[in-house]
Amino acid sequence: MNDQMNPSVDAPVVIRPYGDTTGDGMVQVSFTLPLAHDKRAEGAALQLANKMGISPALVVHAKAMGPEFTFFIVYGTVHHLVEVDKVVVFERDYELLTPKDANAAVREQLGRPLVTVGACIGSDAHTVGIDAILNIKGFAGEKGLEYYGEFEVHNLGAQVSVPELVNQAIAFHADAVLVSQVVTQKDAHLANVRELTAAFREAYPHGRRPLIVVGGPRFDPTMAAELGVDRIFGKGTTPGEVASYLVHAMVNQQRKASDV
Amino acid sequence: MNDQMNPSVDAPVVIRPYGDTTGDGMVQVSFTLPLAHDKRAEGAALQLANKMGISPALVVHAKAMGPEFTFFIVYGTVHHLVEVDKVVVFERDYELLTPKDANAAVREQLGRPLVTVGACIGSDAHTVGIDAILNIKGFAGEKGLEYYGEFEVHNLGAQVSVPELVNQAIAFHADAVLVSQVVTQKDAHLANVRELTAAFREAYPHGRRPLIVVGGPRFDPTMAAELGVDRIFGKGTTPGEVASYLVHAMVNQQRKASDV
Amino acid sequence: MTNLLHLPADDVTRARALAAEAGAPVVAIARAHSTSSVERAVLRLAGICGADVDGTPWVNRLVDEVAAQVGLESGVALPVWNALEQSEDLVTLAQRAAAGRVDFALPTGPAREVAMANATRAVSLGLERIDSQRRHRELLVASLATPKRPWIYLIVATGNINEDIPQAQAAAREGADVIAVIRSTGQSLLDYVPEGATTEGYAGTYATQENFKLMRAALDETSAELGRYIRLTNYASGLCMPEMATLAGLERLDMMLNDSMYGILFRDINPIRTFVDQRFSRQIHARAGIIINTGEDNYLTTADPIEAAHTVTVSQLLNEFFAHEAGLADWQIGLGHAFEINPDTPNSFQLELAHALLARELFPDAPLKWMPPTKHMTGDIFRGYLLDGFFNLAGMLTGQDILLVGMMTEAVVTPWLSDRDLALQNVQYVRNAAAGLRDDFHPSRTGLIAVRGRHVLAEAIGLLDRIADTGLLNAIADGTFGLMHRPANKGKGLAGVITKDPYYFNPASLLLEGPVSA
Amino acid sequence: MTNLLHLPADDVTRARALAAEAGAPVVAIARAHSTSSVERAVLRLAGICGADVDGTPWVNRLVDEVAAQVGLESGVALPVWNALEQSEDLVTLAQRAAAGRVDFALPTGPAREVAMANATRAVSLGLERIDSQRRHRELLVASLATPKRPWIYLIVATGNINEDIPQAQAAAREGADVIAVIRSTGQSLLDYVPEGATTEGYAGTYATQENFKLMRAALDETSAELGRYIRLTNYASGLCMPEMATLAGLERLDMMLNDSMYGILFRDINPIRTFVDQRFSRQIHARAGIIINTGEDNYLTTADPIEAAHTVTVSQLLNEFFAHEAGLADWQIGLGHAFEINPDTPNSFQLELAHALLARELFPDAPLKWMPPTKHMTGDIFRGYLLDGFFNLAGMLTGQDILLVGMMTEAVVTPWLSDRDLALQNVQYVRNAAAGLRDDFHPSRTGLIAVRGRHVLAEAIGLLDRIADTGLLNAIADGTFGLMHRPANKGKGLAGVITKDPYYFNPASLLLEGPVSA
Ligand code: B12
Ligand code: B12
Ligand SMILES: Cc1ncc(COP(=O)(O)O)c(C=O)c1O
Ligand SMILES: Cc1ncc(COP(=O)(O)O)c(C=O)c1O
Repeated sequence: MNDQMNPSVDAPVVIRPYGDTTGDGMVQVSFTLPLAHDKRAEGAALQLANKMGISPALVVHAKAMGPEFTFFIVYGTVHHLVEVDKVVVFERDYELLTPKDANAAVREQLGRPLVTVGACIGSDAHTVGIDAILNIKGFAGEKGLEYYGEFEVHNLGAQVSVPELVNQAIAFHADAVLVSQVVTQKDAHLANVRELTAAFREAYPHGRRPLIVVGGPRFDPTMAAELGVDRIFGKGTTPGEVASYLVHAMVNQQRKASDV
Repeated sequence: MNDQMNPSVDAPVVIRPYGDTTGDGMVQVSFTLPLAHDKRAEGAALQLANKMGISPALVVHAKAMGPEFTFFIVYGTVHHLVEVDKVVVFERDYELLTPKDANAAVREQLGRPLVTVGACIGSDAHTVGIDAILNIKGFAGEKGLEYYGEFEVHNLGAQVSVPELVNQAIAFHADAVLVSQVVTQKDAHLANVRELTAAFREAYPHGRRPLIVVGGPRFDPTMAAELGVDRIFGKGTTPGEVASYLVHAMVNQQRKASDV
Repeated sequence: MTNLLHLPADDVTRARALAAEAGAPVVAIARAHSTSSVERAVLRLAGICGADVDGTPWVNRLVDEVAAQVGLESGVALPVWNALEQSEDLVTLAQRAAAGRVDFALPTGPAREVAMANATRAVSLGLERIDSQRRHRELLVASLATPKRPWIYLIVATGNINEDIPQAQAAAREGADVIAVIRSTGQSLLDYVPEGATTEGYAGTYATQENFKLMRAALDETSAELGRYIRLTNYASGLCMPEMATLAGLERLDMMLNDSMYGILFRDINPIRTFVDQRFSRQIHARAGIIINTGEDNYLTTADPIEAAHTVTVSQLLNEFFAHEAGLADWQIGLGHAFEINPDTPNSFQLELAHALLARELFPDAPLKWMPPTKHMTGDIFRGYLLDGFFNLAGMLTGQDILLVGMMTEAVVTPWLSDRDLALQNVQYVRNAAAGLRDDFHPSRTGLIAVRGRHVLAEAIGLLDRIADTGLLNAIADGTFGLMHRPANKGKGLAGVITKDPYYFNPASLLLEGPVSA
Repeated sequence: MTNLLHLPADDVTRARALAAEAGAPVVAIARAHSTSSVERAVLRLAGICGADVDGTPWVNRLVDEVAAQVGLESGVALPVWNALEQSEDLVTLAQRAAAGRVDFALPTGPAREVAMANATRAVSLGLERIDSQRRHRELLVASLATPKRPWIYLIVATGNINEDIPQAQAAAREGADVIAVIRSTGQSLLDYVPEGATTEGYAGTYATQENFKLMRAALDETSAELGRYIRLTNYASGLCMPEMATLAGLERLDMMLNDSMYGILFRDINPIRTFVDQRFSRQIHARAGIIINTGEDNYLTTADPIEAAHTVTVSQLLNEFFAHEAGLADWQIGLGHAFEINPDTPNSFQLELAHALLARELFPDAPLKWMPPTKHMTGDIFRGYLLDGFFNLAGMLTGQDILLVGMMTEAVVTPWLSDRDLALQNVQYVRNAAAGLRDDFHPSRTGLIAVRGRHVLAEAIGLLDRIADTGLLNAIADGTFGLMHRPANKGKGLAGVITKDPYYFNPASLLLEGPVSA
């Protein structure tokens, strides 16, 4: 089921950036080049802007940062067309439920509480995000999963090692494991998630592992399959979305062994 | 003669933008798309970033501006390489002279004052730039051309029409006409300069017209030939550069009739 | 009224007295003259409009023809209403005149009386329309929420009225209280007002009656939508100042740029022409309930904002004097000043505060217009955004009334949609975060700020003294303001200056000089 | 000392007395215990270094072996110096011990005396090196220009010491007075200090003795080049706090993050372990002339900066008490606080000023560390740049001493080279433009700022009262700080906590508890 975010039929399909006039294609760019600040460096900045499809490009600011680097701000017209009809949107494929409806679904169809185990893994100690989803306090005016009577929530906190998380998931008979990753320098979050899925693959019999849901502000939700998780949530996720997804995945949809 | 701005021989020839590590290729971009803010618009922003060669690209900020526009800030890695050896730099092809040497050159070789007529043409009333070059007060610590004893300076000020400028140039027996253009919206500066050169072509016998020098913060110095002027000065020009150029063009270099 | 700078009351009184002394002779000159644009404004009040195939307005054709035949020393009204045939309208007359089919004459005796009566009746209709627009504004303002001070003033400048309108509406939705449609470069030197809706302009949109009307209608819609009256402003200054003022009154613009000396200094318009035009245009604005904005900020784009700070004060005092003389009430006198000190100057922010406070304390009832940094904005948009934030803060700390919102791209482009949006967020952050900080800001009497404020006032008094002595026109000729030398017998539009003869008749002036409802 | 908030003197006295009352029992506990990391620090002072092929430091191998054989209740020094063979060094002993070729025993009688004397001599050498580093710093500081306050504090965090060094040098050239090398995530939970120069780290660079040394040498070069002493800082906090402090002293770091409760609250380290470790590490810092930085800013990233403002004050008072007790002088106590109020809160800037002033007035001689907005930074880098400007302004207006420079990309990436450069320009604009504005800032006694300041102090007193009553350890267990619940019998590193027996001997502690040169 697609949600309401499809473009209306009469919206233009090919658009360009807008500075102050329709179709002017204006953009702003900034970057640093490892060059001393001189005319050649400004030329290099223009070359890069041109390669990015900006022409004419105007270096409006260039500042030496020590003898080996120069910072540039460039304005100009980009010639690429944005093809709105070709935009791939990761559509929500489940219904948004109120806490009441989510609880009812779990009660009626699962017949027992839905067990979730949450953590920040690896060296990541940013708990605010996972707390926002799990703790009763919640996020953006929505209560967290602890508020849902039919959800059993175990929030293990920060810097939980993957083996420990696996043990706890087994101990609590987790239906779903929720993992947060905020530090992304050198793609630490991707490496950690790969380690996570490998460990769960090893620890559980084929097709029996809990749902694995990861989240954090720099994740790309379309990468779930690639990372071997069931679902990825990005920045601004609300607890209701997560609860609704869990209900959808656990209750409404029979999980196929071949999926996991 | 080339100036000292050539790259040193051992500098790397292919470079990439620098965020916090050599070769990381990081850039920042911002633009507006004429779309309502939703997931599709964010996807469209990513599509544009990808077309600009940025991948992975991250929409770090998206803000609705009314129901029809969204502003985006995107960070990411650009994959283009900057080929430093292919950068075209507009090299200064004349020697920088002190006022004393410039005066001496004019006195000895021209034997009379070098006559300059300056103006902002068309509807442009931004006189600060041309004043910076011509008035004694000068710019960036350098005195303007009025300070040079052997230069005769006529600064006609703002909003001078092209026909009037031609008349004054003839009346003063101008060696050089200096024109400033600051307003560039809809390329007004280019249109005005074309009108200027056409008028001088008509008014003077072939090969006898004064030097035409234009300047302003948004000009591209490499466009002189295209616009039919002798030289273009961009942002940050100092009076000494202009004086030196004029001496070079008028005195040292015999102007060839075929050039004009 | 506060006195945070500890200004000596005597100094304040003396400064005002000197401004009056310097301004009085100029008022006398303004009374003794008219201009072609004043005469055109009279006919516009009487309803003339439209243009010939070349775009020259009929009002220009008509006035030029009258001038050519009988001169304008007695005003245009007598020959025109004398020549009007039974129930003929002004446009038809202009067309006939343009075709060389009208002989103008100065009527005398009963014919003169009839022409005067008819002209007065016709012009009254225009003034009535202006009055009714004023009442309409008052009604709207009363029925809608009053925006808190400072009013947020934003510019649009696409050159195309059809792009301007949605951008202006968007700006209003995002918080703008005042929309200024920037005028195409060079329009101030056109000796006519272009006609119709326009879609081509350079770095601004032509000011035309039709554009005024379209934008005002659009903003009325948006005002209703937002429950907040959005003001519209444009430029009176230039060779057509009286006509611009008239059109603004007729189309219910709310504010107009109208400085007593801007045209002289920055557009090289003849000084006498300017003083005559500004007086008439201000009488119209007074009648129309329009707030004027003066242009002291412009001085600081060419002169040094520290050295020339007192010239701003002097100009404000003169602008105030001329404004009062023309019938404007304090609440209509939007004196200008600007945040233009080089940000690298030590204590630059404190100096800005001193200057801004000086204006505030000298003119407690004037809706001061606070202009953002422009000269020292560079392509570094981040630094620009920060500087604009400090400009906003200075505005809050010193209680400015109209805040022209600074754009981070000032040195780059005419503002983009997103620049305006970001700029508004900047204002909103500062306004909200430092809402009451003004109450905790008490410059110490002997501190940098207060000392500087008193010093600038003293310098202003010194200069006014000199001007009162040598005469304002001579001072202007000498380069006192904005470093420009403008002698009284030079400059553009001099040909349109008219020395009134004893028979001069101008129904509009007669009606306007009467008691004004405030 | 000013009293801009009109704080009642009695309140200030009472707050300090309550902090002492709450802290005293914890000091008693700290005196009664040691930890494995304290014991390792003792050996590090005596010169042990290096690691085995797996990267486990020899000091860990040695202490672990001693603990396994005879326990650590009497300290590591006695069994170690007892086991040392003639002119054998500690590394060789550790290698032998690791190979299972040493039998440790607790010496008694004369053997004990000899071991004690040898241990004391060995440890003294380390303290002498720390002393000489301190003198070296004092010399450099005296011979180079003193940077004005606030000191500009910038972070580098590439993960690679070889990239860090040029970035740090560039930052110094552009105005940084203090360089902090951010530590790789998770290092605080390592129960050992990694060895050698490192080039791989996540969002930070490992803190190692070699990295300390390399960076300090590079900055010494840059200091000479700039004629200004560039301070270097790193993190003590974590399971290795005593060792980190020791290495910092040996390698002449100038400041260290060292909070009395950070590890407990934010890294779930056992409370007793933390209190013992922080006491020893602070004794080292006191001796080394190192300025500590406390971590109150962290509370505000999870708790609400308005509701929890008083917990910051309480923590500052406790940190001050523990610091004094450990021998730190006021000039060494860099108490932390932060600009973290939601910028959409009405009057947020005034509330920030109130909180910042409260810290300033309560701790007039402490080098306060003022932390920039992080929590409410978003991907809107323009808004972020503005917010950082107001943070800088608040720092100037309230006289903060160490200004951690905020980055516009806070919510996006670890800082880029250009972010740092732009951030410095931001600081420099504010510092220059508003240099003396502080003198004109006088919150009125009954205004929002002063009232708020007094209110937060009163709340802090209320909380301290409760803590003094129930005990600090219980308060920590109850979630009083940063909303974290940390019982005294839980948390990481508990296994390394040692109850001293009557024979406990620690030459370092004995030397450090002596009179300290201030
Ligand atoms: C608060 C904070 C801290 C606090 C953390 C306190 C705590 N208990 O969490 C403290 C001060 C301890 C801290 C420390 C560090 N931090 Co920090 N921190 C931040 C900060 C300011 C805010 C993060 C935050 O709380 N966001 C609010 C929450 C609600 O948003 P969120 O995490 O995105 O979560 C939402 C979604 O992503 C999603 N979500 C998140 N997780 C999950 C999980 C699931 C299952 C689901 C369904 C959804 C979901 O739902 C949430 C609600 O919508 C950011 C900067 C910023 N302004 O973003 C830096 C930031 C994240 N920190 C950073 C760094 C580097 C560190 C350190 C590693 C620095 C160091 N070397 O010392 C340390 C060490 C921490 C560690 N070991 O991990 C970097 C990360 C850079 C990167 N991209 O790699 C940032 C971006 C700052 C910066 N520019 O350098 N930090
Ligand atoms: C000062 C100023 C004004 C003053 C001008 C005062 C005066 N007497 O010059 C006033 C207030 C009158 C003004 C008015 C307007 N301005 Co204006 N103004 C500026 C401002 C703030 C600074 C320009 C300046 O003085 N720069 C300093 C000088 C020294 O630099 P420069 O001009 O680049 O000159 C140097 C070089 O370029 C070179 N050079 C320049 N000319 C020449 C000529 C020769 C022969 C040579 C060799 C070299 C040379 O040498 C100089 C020294 O290095 C800029 C914004 C900014 N911060 O840049 C806007 C700006 C230029 N203005 C702008 C606009 C649109 C206007 C208006 C048209 C707005 C309107 N519609 O009303 C009006 C009308 C003016 C008109 N008819 O032209 C826009 C132009 C947008 C664009 N790119 O098209 C700008 C960029 C602001 C903006 N973002 O909207 N303005
Ligand atoms: C008072 C006043 N009038 C008019 C203008 C603009 O007029 P012009 O159309 O001449 O550029 C300005 C410039 O800002 C001004 O300050
Ligand atoms: C006092 C203190 N110590 C240490 C740290 C960082 O330590 P860790 O390595 O645990 O992230 C911080 C965080 O800013 C801190 O405030």
